[in-house]
Amino acid sequence: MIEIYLRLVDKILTPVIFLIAIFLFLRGHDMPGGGFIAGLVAASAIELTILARGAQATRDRYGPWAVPLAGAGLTIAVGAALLGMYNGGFFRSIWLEFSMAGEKLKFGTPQLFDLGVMFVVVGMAITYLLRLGEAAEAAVTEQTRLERQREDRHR
Amino acid sequence: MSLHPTVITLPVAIPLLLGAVGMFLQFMQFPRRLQIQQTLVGVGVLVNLAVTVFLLVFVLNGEPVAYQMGLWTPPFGITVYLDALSAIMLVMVALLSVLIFPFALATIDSERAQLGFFPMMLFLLMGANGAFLTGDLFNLYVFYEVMLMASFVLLTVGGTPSQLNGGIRYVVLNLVGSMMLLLAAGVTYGTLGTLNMAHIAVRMNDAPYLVQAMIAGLLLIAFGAKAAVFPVFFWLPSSYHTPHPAVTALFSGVLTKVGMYSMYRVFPLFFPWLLNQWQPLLMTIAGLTMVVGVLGAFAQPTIRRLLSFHIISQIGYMVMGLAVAMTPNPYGIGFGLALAILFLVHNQIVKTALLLGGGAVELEMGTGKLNELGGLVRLKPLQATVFFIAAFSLAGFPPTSGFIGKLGLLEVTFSAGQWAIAGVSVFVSLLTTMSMIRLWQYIFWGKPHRQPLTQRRQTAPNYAWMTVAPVIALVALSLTLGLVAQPALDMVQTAANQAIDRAAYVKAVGPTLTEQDLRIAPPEWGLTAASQATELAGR
Amino acid sequence: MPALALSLVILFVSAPIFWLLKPHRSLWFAWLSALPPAAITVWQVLQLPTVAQGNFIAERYAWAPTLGLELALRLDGLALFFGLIITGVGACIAFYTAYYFEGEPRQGFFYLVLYGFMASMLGLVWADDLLTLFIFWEGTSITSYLLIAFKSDYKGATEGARRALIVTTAGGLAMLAGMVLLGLHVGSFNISEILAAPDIAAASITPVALVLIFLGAFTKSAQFPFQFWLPGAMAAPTPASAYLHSATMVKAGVFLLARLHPAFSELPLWFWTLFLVGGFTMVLGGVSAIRYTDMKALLAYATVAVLGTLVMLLAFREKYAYEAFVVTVLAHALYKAPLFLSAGIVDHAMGTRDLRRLANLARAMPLVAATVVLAALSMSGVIPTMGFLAKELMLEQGFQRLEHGDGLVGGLMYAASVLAALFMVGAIVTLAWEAFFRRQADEHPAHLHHAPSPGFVAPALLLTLLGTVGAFFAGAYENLLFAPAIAAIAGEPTTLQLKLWHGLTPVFLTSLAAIAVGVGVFALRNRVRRAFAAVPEKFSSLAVYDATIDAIYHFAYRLTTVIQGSPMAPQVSVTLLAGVAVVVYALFFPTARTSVLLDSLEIPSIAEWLIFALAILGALATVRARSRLSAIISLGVVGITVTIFFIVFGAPDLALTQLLIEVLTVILLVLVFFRVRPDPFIEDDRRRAFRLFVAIAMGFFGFTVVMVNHVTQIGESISPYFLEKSYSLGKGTNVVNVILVDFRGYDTLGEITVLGLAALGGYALLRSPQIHKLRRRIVAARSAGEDGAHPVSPMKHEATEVGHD
Amino acid sequence: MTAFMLALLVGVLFACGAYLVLQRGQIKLILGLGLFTHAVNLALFGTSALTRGAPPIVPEEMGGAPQGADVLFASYADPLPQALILTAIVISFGVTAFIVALVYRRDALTGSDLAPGELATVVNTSDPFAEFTLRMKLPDAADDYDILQYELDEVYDHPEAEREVARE
Repeated sequence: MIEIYLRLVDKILTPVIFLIAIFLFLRGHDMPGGGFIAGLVAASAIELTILARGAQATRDRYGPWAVPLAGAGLTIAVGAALLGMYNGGFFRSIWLEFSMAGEKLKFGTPQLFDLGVMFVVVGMAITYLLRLGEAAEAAVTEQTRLERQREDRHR
Repeated sequence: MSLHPTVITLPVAIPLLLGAVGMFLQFMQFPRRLQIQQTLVGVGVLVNLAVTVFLLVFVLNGEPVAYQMGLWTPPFGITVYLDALSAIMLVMVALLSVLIFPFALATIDSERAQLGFFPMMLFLLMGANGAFLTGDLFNLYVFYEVMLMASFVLLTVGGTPSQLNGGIRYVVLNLVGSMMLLLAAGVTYGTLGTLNMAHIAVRMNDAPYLVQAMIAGLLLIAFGAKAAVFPVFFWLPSSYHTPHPAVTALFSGVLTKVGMYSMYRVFPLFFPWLLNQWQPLLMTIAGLTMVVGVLGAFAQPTIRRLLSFHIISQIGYMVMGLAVAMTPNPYGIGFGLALAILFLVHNQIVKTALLLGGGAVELEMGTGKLNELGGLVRLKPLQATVFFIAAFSLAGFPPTSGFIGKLGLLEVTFSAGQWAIAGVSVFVSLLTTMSMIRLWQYIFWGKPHRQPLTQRRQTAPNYAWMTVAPVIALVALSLTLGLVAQPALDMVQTAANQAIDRAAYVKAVGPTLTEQDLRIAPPEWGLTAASQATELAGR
Repeated sequence: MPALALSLVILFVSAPIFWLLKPHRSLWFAWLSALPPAAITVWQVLQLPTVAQGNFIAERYAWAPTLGLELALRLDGLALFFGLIITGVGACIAFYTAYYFEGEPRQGFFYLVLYGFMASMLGLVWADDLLTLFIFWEGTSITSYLLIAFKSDYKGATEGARRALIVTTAGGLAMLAGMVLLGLHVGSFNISEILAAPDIAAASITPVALVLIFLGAFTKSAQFPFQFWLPGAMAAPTPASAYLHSATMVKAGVFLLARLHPAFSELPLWFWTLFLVGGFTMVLGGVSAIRYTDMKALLAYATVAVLGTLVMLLAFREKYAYEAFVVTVLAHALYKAPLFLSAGIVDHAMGTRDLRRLANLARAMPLVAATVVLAALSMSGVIPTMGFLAKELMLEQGFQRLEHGDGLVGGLMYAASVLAALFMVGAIVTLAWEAFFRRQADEHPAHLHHAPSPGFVAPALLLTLLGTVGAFFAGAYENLLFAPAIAAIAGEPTTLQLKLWHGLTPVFLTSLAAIAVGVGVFALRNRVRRAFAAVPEKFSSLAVYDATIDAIYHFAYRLTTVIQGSPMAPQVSVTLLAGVAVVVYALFFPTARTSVLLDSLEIPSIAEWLIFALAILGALATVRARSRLSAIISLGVVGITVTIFFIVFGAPDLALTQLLIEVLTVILLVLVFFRVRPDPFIEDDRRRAFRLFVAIAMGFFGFTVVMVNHVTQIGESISPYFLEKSYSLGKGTNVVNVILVDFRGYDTLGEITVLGLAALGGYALLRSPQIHKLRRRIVAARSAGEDGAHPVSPMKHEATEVGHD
Repeated sequence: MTAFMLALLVGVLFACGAYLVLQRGQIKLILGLGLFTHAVNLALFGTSALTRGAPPIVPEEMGGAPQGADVLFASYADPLPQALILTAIVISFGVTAFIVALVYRRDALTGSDLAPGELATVVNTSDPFAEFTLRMKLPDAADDYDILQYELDEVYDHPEAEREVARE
C-alpha cells in the first residue's frame, strides 16, 4: 500500500524536483544555489525513485545516463578550466554576454565548470545510492537462498 | 628562454583530463574500455614525464615560476608555484609512475583492472602533482584529499578482507591527519587573514608565538601523519602490505614523500626559526622514527611488511635532514635540507625498486612469507642481482645513491654538532643492513621451499621483462646517482637554496604585490639565504 | 698516464668479461685468469725503484667535491708493498681457482666476485682518501659476503657470510663516523693532508674518532672480541679463504692502522689499545688453533694469531717493530695462502679436510706434502725461512723493551709471543703430521678421488718457495720493498739490513725453545684438545654475539607488538592527543589579547541559545544512543542545527548544501547499517576512563582553536576583495558561488575529483554478487584451513623461525 | 559571546566525536567522524567574525562601490570561509560515503555466518576494531596474501566472472 503512494509521489514529485534542480543551478551564480546544490537536489529526486521502485528498476530507468555523469562532469569541468588557456591561462574565465529581449544574458566557462560540478555530484550520489540499494536487495536474495538451504537441510 | 607560466599547471591538468576520460569510460561500460584506459594511462604518464622533465630543466636554469590560477591577483586567487624542489618531486613521481605502469600492466589481475585501477593511477599522480605545485594552504588540503581518496580506492580495489581491514585503519588515521591540516588552514586564515603561502610567509613574521606554534604544530602533525613519522605512522604498516604489489610500490614512492615534501616546503618558508628552536623535538622524532621503523622491520615475517617498516625508518633520515636545515654549518645553510631532498629521491628510487622486486617474487611464488621462500638466486638470477643492489643501496653501501645520502647526512649532522642523532643514524644504518641481509637471504639463498606458481595466468606476453625491466632501470638510476653524485648534489642544493629563500618565493609569487596589498611590510624581503643565516644565529 | 686508476679499471672490467667467457669450459682459462693481476704485479715491481727513492705516484679524481668525496689514489711504499701482495697472491689464486672449480658452471661467477674483490682490495691499499678507503673497504665486505656464501644453499655458508658481513659492517660504520669526524676537523678527507695536519693527535676530537676507527680496523682484522666471524667465513670456497681470509682482506684493518700510524702512534690510547688487543688476540688465536680438526678452521685461528701480532707490533714506534711488521705481513701471506691452498687440494682430492679422517697423504700427493712442510717450517719460524726472520724481529722488539727497562711491556710481549708461537708450532706440526705422514686415520678414513695435477699444486708451491728461499735473498730487496713501507709507517725515511743469522742471541735461543716446546705440545695434542672441549660454549664471543642478535630481535618483536599490534583506537588517540599537545604547548605563550576571552559581540538571541543547546544535546545523544537508529537520527539533528546555524549567520549556500548532504548521509547510513553487524556492547569497559580523557582533551582542543582564531587577528582578511570584485570581475552576485567556480575554482576542481574518485571507489567496493561469491570462497578456505590444507601459522612459530637470526 | 558559545559547541562536538571514534565498533566510528566533520566545519566558520543575516550576495550596484571593500566586508558575512567550508563539506561527504561502503563490504565479507571468534582466523590481519588491549599479537598469522589473493584470482580470472563484471 505504501509503495503505491510512493510511486504516485514519485511520478509527480520527481519531475518537479528535477525542475527545481535546474532552476537552482541556473540562478546559482547570482543567488543561493549552484552546481553542488543542484546536483544534490537532483540526486534526492533519484533517491525518491529508488525508494518507490527499487534500485534495480531505477538503474534500468536512469542508470545508463546518470551513472557516467561522474566521469562526464569531471571531463567537462577540466575542459572548462582548460578552455581558459585560450584566454591567457588555466582557469581563466571566458564570458560571452549578449542581450535578448531586454534581458542581459551571460554565458561563461565558470558556468560550464559549475555544470561539471553538478554532474559529478549527481553521478557520485547515484552510484552510491544505486549500489547500496542493489546490495540491500541482493542481501535479501542471499538471505532467502540461505534460508531455503537451511529448510532443505531440515527436510 | 621564457615560458608561459600556465605551463606549470600541465602536470595537474594532463593526468586529470585523461583520468576523467578514463573514469567516464569506466562508467560507460564501453566495449574494449580496458584497452583504451590502459592506453590513456600510458600516454598520460609518458606525457607527464616529458612535461615535468622539461619543467625541471627550465627551473634549474632560471628562476622559480608562479602562475596565478585564473590570472587573479596574487593573494586572492590560488597560486601555483614551481621551483627546483617541486620540479624534482614532480619528475621523480612521474618517473616512478612511468616505471610502475608496465609492471602493473603485466601483473594486475583482470578483476582489479576492470574496476578502474588504471585511471586511479592517474588520479594519484594528479593529486601528488597538485600538492607539489600548490602555493595555497587550503589548496594543499584539497590536493591531499585527492591523493588520499585515490589511494583509498587503490588500496581497497580488489576488496579482500585484509585490504579492507588495512583500508579502514588507513582511511581513519589519515582522515584525522587531514583534519589537522584543515584546522591549520583555518587557524591561518582566522589569524593571518590569508591562505596564500607567500602571503602567509610575510605575515607570519608578525604573528605572536602562540599562533606560530599552533599552526606549526598542527602542520607538523598533519604532514607527519602523511609522511608516517613516529608516533603517527600506524596507518602505514597496517595497510601497505595488503594491496597489489604495484600499488604498494606506487604508494611508497608517492604518498609519504608528499608529506615530507610539504614539510620541506612549508617549514623553511613559514617559520625557519622554528626549525632551530624545535630542533630537539624534530631530532627526537627523527631518531625514534628511524629506530622504531627498523626494529619493526626486524619483527616482520613477510616481504612487504618488512619493507613497509623500512619506509618509516628511512623517513627518519629525511626528518633529520630537515631538522638541521637551518643550522649554520661549514657547508652553508640549507645544506641539510639539500641532503634530505637527495635522500628522499634516493629512497623513492630504491624503495620502489625493492617493492617491485619483492612484489614480483610474491606474485610468482604465491607468498611473501620469508620462511616459505628460498633459493631463488638460482631460479631468477637477474631479479636476484638487481634486488641485491637495491637492498644494499637501501642499506647505504657505496657506490650507490644510498651511500651518498648517508654520508652527506652524516657529515652535515656532525658538522652541525648533532652527535647524538648522527650516532643513531649510523646505528640504524647497521640495523638496516642486518634487516636487508635477512630479507635477501630468506628470499634468495638457502634451499627452495616451493616452486613458482605455474598455473598463474600471466596477463602479458612479455611478462618477465615488464616486471624486471622497471627494477633494472631503478637500480641503474640508483647507481648513477651514486657514481655521478656531483650533478645530483648541485641540483638538490639549488632546490634547497630556493626552498629556504623566502624572499625569492614571495617575489616570484607576487611581483605585483604592493605593500598596501600585503598590509604589513615584510621585514624578510631582500634577505638572501646567507644573511638569513646570521639572523637565525641571533634568534 | 693514470696508471693506478687504469689498473683498477682493468680488474673491474675483466670481472664481467671473465664471467661472460664461461671459464669453466677449459683449464686454459687458468693462465688467462692470472693475466690481469700478474700484469699489475709486474707493473708494480717496475715501480719499486722509483718508490724506494721516496717518490710516489698520486692520482685524484673528483667525485662529489661538495661532500669532500673524491677518488684519491697514491702509490707510496706501504701501498706498493700491500699492492704487490694482493696482486701477486691474487694471480696465484686466480690460477688455482680454475683447477679448484674445474667444470663447475658457477666458476665464472666466482671469478666475477674475485676480481671485484681484488680491485676493491687494491683500491683500499692505494687509497689516499679516507672516504675512498671506506668505499673500497665496503667493496671488500660485500664481495667477501658473496664469496663466503658461494654455496648459497648450504646453511653454514650463508650464516657465516651474514655474520662476517654484519660484524665488518658494524665496524665499518663506526669507522665511517670516525673518519667523518676526523675529516671534518681537518677540513679534508685526504689521508696525506690529515697525516700532515699539525697537532692532529692533540685535537679534542681525536680520541673519539680513533676509537671509532679502531672498531672498524679490529672487526675487519678479526681482533678480539670480534675474531669469531673469521672461522665462520671458512665456509667460503678455499681459494677465497686463502686469498681473503688470510692473505689480504683481513689485513685491511692492519693496513689502516699502519696508514694512520705516523700521526697518532704517540698517543697512549693508541699504544695501549693496540698492544693489549693485539697481544690478547695473538695469544687467543695461537692457543686455540690446535683444538680444531678442520684444517681450515685450524689455519683460521692461526691467522687470527698473526693478525693479533701485527696489531700489537703497530703499537710501537720502534725500528724492530716496524721491521717485524712488514716481514710478518709478507711471510704470513707467503706461508698461509699455500697452506690454505693445500687444504683445498686435499679437500678436493679426498672429499674432506677433517684431520681425523686423513692420513698418509704424502705418498699420494708428494708435491702437496712438500708445500705443506715448507710452509709449516716458515710458519713455525724455523731458520732459514721468512717466518723465522719475522719471529726473530718480533722477539727482538720485546727484548729491546726489556733491556731498556720497560719490563711490563717487554715482558708481556715476550711472554705472549712465545706462548702464541709454541702453540702455533704445535698446531701446524699436528696438521702436517696427521694429514700427511701418520699411517692411520682416527675414524672413517677418506679415500682419494683423484690425485691433484701439477698445475693445481703449482701456485701453492710457488708461493711457499718465495716465502722460504726468498728469505736468503732478503738483502737484495729489503731496501726496495721493506724500507719504503717502513718509511710510510714510521713517517720518516729509513734503511734496513735484515740478517738471517744473528748468532746465538737470547732471542734466538728463545725461538729455538719455543719450537721445541711446540713439538711437545704436538705430542700432547689430544690432551690439549680434550682440555679445550671442556670449555663451555657460552664463553665464546660467538655466543655473546648470537645472544646480542637474539636480544635485538626479541626486543624488536616485543616493541613492534606493543606499537603496531594494537587496535585502531589507541592509534587514533595518539594523533588526537598530539593535536591537543600542540594546543597546550601554544597556550604557554600567551599574547596580550589572549586574556580577552569574552569580546564585545552582542549576546546571542534566545533562538541562537536554543540552536547551541540543541546541537550539544544532539551530539551527546549520538554518544549515548542505545540503538543505531536513534544514533543516526541524533547525528541528523546535529546536522540540522548546523544548517540552521548557517542560515542564521548568513550562509544560505552552506545551509542548503549541509541540509541536502545531511539527508543523503542519513539515507546512506540507514541503507547500510541495518545490514551491518551491530557494534558489540561492552558493559564493563576498563578503557572508559582513557576515552573520557581523550574526549575531554579534544573538547578543550576544539574550544581553544576557535578561541585563538577569534582573539588573534594579525592581518586583515583577503575577503573584501571577493565582495568587491565579485560582480565586476566574476560576473555574479553570489560571492560564494563566484569564489567556488572562479576565484578558487581550482579548489573545486580538486573537490569534485574527490567526489568522482569516491564514486569509482564505491563502484569497486559495492558489487554485491562478487561480495557474496568471495564470501563463500573465504568460508571454504577457512574450512580447508581446519583440515590442514592452509595451515595458519601462529606467530610463536614465526618468531622462532623467522625472527631468530 | 556568540564566539564563545561557538567555541564551546565545537569543543563538545570534538569531544563527542573523539569518544565515539575511540569506541570499539564500526558504526560508532562513522558517527564519530561525522561529528568531527561538523566540528571542523564550525571551527572554520568561526575563523571570521560572525555576522547575522546579510548573506554575501552583493547586488550589482554595490559591486565596486565607491565606499570601498572594507565597508562591504563590514556589512556582509565573510564569503571565503563559506566557500572553504562548502568544499570541506563535500569532500567529507565523499569520504564518508566511501567509508560506509568500506564498512559495508567488510561486514558483508566477514559477516553473519561467521562468529566473531572465527573471524580472527579468516581475517587474519589484525582487526582494527579488536578488543582494546595493547598486547595483541602482531600478525595473528602472516598475510592472507597467498590464501586470499589466489582465491581472488581464481574467482575473478574465470572467464564467466569476467563477463559478469563487464556486464555490470
